[in-house]
Amino acid sequence: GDDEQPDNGKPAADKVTYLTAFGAVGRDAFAWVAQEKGYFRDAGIDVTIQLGAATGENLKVLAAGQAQFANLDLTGTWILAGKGQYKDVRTIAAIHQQTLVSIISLEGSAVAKPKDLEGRKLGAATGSVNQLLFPAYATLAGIDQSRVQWVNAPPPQLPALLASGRVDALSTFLIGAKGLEKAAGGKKTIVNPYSAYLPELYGNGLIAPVSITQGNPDLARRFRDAALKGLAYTIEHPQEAAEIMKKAQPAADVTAAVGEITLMTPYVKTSGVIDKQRVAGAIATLEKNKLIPPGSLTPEAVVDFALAPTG
Amino acid sequence: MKAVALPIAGVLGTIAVWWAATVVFGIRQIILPAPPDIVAAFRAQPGYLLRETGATATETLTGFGLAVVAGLVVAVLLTAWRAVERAMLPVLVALNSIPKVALAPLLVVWLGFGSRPKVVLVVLICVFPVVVATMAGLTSTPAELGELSRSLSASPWQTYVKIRLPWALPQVFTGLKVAVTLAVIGAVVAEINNPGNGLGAVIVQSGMSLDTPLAFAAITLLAVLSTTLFYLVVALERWLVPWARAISG
Amino acid sequence: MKAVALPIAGVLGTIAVWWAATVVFGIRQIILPAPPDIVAAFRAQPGYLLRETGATATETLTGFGLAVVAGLVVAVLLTAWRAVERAMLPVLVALNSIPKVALAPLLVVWLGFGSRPKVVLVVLICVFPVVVATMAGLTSTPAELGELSRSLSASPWQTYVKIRLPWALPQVFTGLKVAVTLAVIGAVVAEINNPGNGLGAVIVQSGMSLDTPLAFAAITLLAVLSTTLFYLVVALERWLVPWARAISG
Amino acid sequence: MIDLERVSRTFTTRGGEVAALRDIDLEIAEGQFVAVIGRSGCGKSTLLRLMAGLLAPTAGRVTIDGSPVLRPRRDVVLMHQLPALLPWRTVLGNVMLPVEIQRLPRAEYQARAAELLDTVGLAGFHRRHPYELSGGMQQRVALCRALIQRPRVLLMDEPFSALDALTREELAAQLQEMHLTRPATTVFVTHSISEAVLLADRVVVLSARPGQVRRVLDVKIPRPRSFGHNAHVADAAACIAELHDLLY
Amino acid sequence: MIDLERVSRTFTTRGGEVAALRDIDLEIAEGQFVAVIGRSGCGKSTLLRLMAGLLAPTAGRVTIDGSPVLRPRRDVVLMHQLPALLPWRTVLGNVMLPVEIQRLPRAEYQARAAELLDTVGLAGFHRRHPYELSGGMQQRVALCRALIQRPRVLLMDEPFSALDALTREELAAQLQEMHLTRPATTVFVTHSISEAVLLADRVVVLSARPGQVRRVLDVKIPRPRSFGHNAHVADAAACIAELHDLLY
Ligand SMILES: Nc1ncnc2c1ncn2[C@@H]1O[C@H](COP(=O)(O)OP(=O)(O)OP(=O)(O)O)[C@@H](O)[C@H]1O
Ligand SMILES: Nc1ncnc2c1ncn2[C@@H]1O[C@H](COP(=O)(O)OP(=O)(O)OP(=O)(O)O)[C@@H](O)[C@H]1O
Ligand SMILES: Cc1ncc(C[n+]2csc(CCO)c2C)c(N)n1
Ligand SMILES: [Mg+2]
Ligand SMILES: [Mg+2]
Repeated sequence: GDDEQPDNGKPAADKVTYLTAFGAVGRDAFAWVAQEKGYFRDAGIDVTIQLGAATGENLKVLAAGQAQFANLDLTGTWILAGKGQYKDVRTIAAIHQQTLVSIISLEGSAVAKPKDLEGRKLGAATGSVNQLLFPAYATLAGIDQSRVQWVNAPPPQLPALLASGRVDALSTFLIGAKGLEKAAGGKKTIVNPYSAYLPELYGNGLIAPVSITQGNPDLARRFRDAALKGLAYTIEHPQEAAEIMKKAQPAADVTAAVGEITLMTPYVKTSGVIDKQRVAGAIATLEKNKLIPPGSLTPEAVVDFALAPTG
Repeated sequence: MKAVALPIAGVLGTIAVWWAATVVFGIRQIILPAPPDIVAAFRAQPGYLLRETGATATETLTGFGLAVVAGLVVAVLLTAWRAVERAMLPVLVALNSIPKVALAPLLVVWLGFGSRPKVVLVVLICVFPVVVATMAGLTSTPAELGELSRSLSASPWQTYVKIRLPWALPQVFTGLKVAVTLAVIGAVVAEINNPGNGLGAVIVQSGMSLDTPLAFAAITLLAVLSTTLFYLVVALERWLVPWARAISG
Repeated sequence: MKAVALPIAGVLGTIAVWWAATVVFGIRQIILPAPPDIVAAFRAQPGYLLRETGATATETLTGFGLAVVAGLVVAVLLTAWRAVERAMLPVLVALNSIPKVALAPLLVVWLGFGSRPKVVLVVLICVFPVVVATMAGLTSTPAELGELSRSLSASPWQTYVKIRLPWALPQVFTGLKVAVTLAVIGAVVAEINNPGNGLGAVIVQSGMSLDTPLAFAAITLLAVLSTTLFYLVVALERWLVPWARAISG
Repeated sequence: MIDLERVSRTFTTRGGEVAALRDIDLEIAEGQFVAVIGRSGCGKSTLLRLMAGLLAPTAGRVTIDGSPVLRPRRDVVLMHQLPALLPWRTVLGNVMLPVEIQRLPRAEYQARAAELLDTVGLAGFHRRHPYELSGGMQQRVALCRALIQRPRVLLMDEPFSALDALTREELAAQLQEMHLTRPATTVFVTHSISEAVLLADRVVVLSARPGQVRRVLDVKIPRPRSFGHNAHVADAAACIAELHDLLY
Repeated sequence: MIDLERVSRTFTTRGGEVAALRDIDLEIAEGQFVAVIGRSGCGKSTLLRLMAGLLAPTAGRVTIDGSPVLRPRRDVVLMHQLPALLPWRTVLGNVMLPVEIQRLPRAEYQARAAELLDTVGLAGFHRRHPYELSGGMQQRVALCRALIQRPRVLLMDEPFSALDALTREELAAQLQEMHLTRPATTVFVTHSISEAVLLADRVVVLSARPGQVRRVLDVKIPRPRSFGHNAHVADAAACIAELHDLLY
């Protein structure tokens, strides 16, 4: 009612909660930039940023209505939708045009190229897309996957495992490479992205529950545009973006964040564009590799093309 | 009869309330599955789940056993010399306060991926209650029994073995009851951090694939495991310290 | 003098060993930072770290306070009626055995992002030792005091307030000492799962940004917080139950 | 008033059965002072516990004023064989416990408690704690606690066992005086034959385990009585001799 | 053998100071049987604790065989005023405790323990636990435990307080017999004047708190003595009367 109307006559801002993809690291800096630069405020949205965890946990939070928007790994989200676990979300923009999942090892170690993984220990987040996609990747890259020893660990721990030599390589997001180099005491990393063989798959993207995309598409549109504005600014000013995030989250590391932003830049289109043809291709890839049952998904079931930037 | 009927009634009542809640509030399966979903998840792969339960149980029991021995020894040392207590108890408290969740990754880095870091984590998480409770028991010897043992010129060892430790037993068991449930949790935390096997790994995997009923099946098995171990400790207590009940009222 | 000197010696000794280990084995900072690295991490942003310590302390104390009240009430109910104990203790043990790490995400789903899920997790993690220890204390009333209270026709309430609870106090404090350190851990586990603020958030985020010294600074602050709370409980015990020391030897 | 009809009590333990009391028949009139004597372990404490409603008979029944004793009654006070003091309460606080539990007027009874403590020789120890007292001092505190509420029925289990002869006599005299001014029905277990003869209207002699009533002796000496120094030395000596013979 | 030189003991507590014993001078020869009597709270238990090395004097010194008593000695046994039995041990196990602690030959002492228990009337209770016994039975177990090792010095704090007159006399007679066949230096606290006169070579009378030696009376009646039924009734009566007067 009238109480909620501010004095200047503008309607009261929409209050929403937004979840980052993975705590407060470089790939998520744009949200704080959009916040700090007032893009959300200008769009009439009052955003509370919460730090997200794994894809599954974030989806649960969305399902429970405790958050309205999230930055999530699209491949992982679509696999879960295809398996019928949770379908009531739609992608409204892509942050990474390709999956950033990669095999990362240290220079001078036994693993220089993907084929070297045979007989070696490969660390990854349990049940993450990194593991799910590996068979497809291995087949295409000519690796005998039966000879690869998986080591399961939570994502935040992976760098320490590689740095301490407990594993020979990691399957993780390539944008973590700078942090890894720091952890490994300055050793260079060797990065082999899955996208070399699986170019159709997307990386992170903005998603929202259908209750928002269909019930309040205007809010979704305003949020999307403000967030993408933040993304554009971040790609142009990595240092400042990292510092803005550090101000809000003092435990964040500026150097590592700048490294991540720089590394992900080639994969980012600041328009957030999602191409229907490519989505269909991604779904086909997932089907072909038996990650989802055939015919379980259509592009429309995972992306709201009325909201997603298409050109 | 009653000894079995009442606990069963309690458990069934709890399950009924939970089931009713999922139905009445229309809670979605991925957030809180209803009991039948969980049963279905279990029946889909019973062999696998029981195998993982076995793995968790083994780690739990090994770690718990070590923690009991270590806890008793530490408590005896701390109560035997007041100076040792003064100097070391704060260190123990400080070490204990390191959240095990934060420590688990380091253990993997230090000790590798086998069951060793897991057993170590179990010990770390459940040794403290044993120490605190045993210390409390050892310092509660009634004055006249303390005088008895001193006046018999019992050696420190004899004082502990024949008087202070037996007297402390009921309180030691308080510590063991708390510790045994923590031991299970310790094993799970360790498995979550290196989810190769065990019910902790099942929880992580099912979290990733949003298979909440499977996670709850694992949690239910944990509850069963933990309750079983708790009542084994209770049975051991009844058997070892029948006199404690006899002298209280 | 000695009361302060010995614990300080203990803590300093431990730090010295650790420091020496990092130097002698040339341990890398990312794996185990040396004490000076941690001091540097703290001095880089003391205001921030102290603010987060305050947040964790607030959650811990609120949750601990609620757990103490709840634990005492539950223990009284369970010991007052044997049937209640039979029916509800297994449920309690089973609920307690649900690993809190697995529960934390659900709490966020149910209760949102504020401090509520955190306080709830603290209560859940630390209520059990209070219940078990208080139950043990309440059932250890010496037979002659039990007879005294019955022969005076004391009401159940009076029996508890005037005889059984005071007698149980030393054992209740055993539970509180274990619970207070668990409370801190509970707060951290909750913060790790929803790393908005608190030292748990610092640990998660510094883990992600590979700033191990910062993580250790947070862990050190946790150890300090936990030790302080532990000794506050000890001081309270000394003040409330001086007689316990007097009647034991 | 207190009525025991063919009361037996057996304890069943892992080690087997112990018959503590067998076929006790006893009637105690209102205001009567009954002493119970018998060998150690013959069931005296068990007898008091049965009357106090702390223990149920395995056979027979115990009634007070005609109604069966199924649980402790407010008008019956038992002074236990052990002091059973609360270590966290002061001496005065321990004596005041029954007053608090039965919600009697505090101020009035506080004065009475202080007076009682002074009478038993504990002036100056009101604010001490039990663990600072000698065994006999603790027993006297327990005595004051039993006497504070002026109960209708007073069951006392060896109340003077830890006291020296002089204190014993003083307190026995005090007890007799109280009984004369305000007679409570009293059952008094003692190992002192002369004490029994001094205090009791009737002395119940129990046989060794299982305790059975061997004899009930009426003490006809007029009150107030005192140890030895009165006109009834001979009567008292006769009673004592008879009890002695019964016990030996 | 036991020597107290101007021994005082004061207890300092939150409530202030209590002088329990003041300037005690006492010499006890090897093999002597000394009884201590005095009012409740006058410091008798404190005196035994000082001799047992459980408590240090606040002034003066306690020596045994010329060397100061700084801690408990293996050849000195204290029987505490409370039974102090271990609830998890059987009656026999409790009696065997000192044997185990002092690593004496088990089999031999097991027989002696059983014999002692039978002597004090606990045949048939060897395998029971303390909480299944009456107060007096517990005290007799504690007595057996004190006697099992045949110590050089035996300190007994009201060992018969919970016993009936008959059992008391029987046990006193037993104790006298043991003392005659194998005299241990004995300090025996009691509230029974006649018991003191029956058993002791010397009776120490303590004044009320703070305990001071009021008088040491030599009992010159030849042994073996018995209650009343011998040629020395008059001597005994004289002693008793004198002690009575000293106490009252
Ligand atoms: N631990 C203690 N703390 C404070 N005061 C004490 C302590 N032990 C004894 N006292 C005091 O010392 C005095 C003597 O006590 P003690 O136990 O030696 O008396 P006692 O002669 O053995 O008495 P009783 O015949 O009643 O056993 C008492 O006044 C008692 O209050
Ligand atoms: N809780 C019990 N469990 C088993 N046996 C018991 C129990 N209480 C008493 N008894 C047995 O009952 C008998 C009588 O005990 P009670 O305490 O009534 O004796 P008493 O006459 O008071 O002896 P005392 O003069 O030594 O105090 C004893 O043989 C004792 O062993
Ligand atoms: C350092 C690092 N950062 C991010 C990820 C990726 N990640 C974290 S959680 C999650 C959920 C997968 O469904 C994914 C993909 C990683 N593995 N390692
Ligand atoms: Mg008795
Ligand atoms: Mg004494």
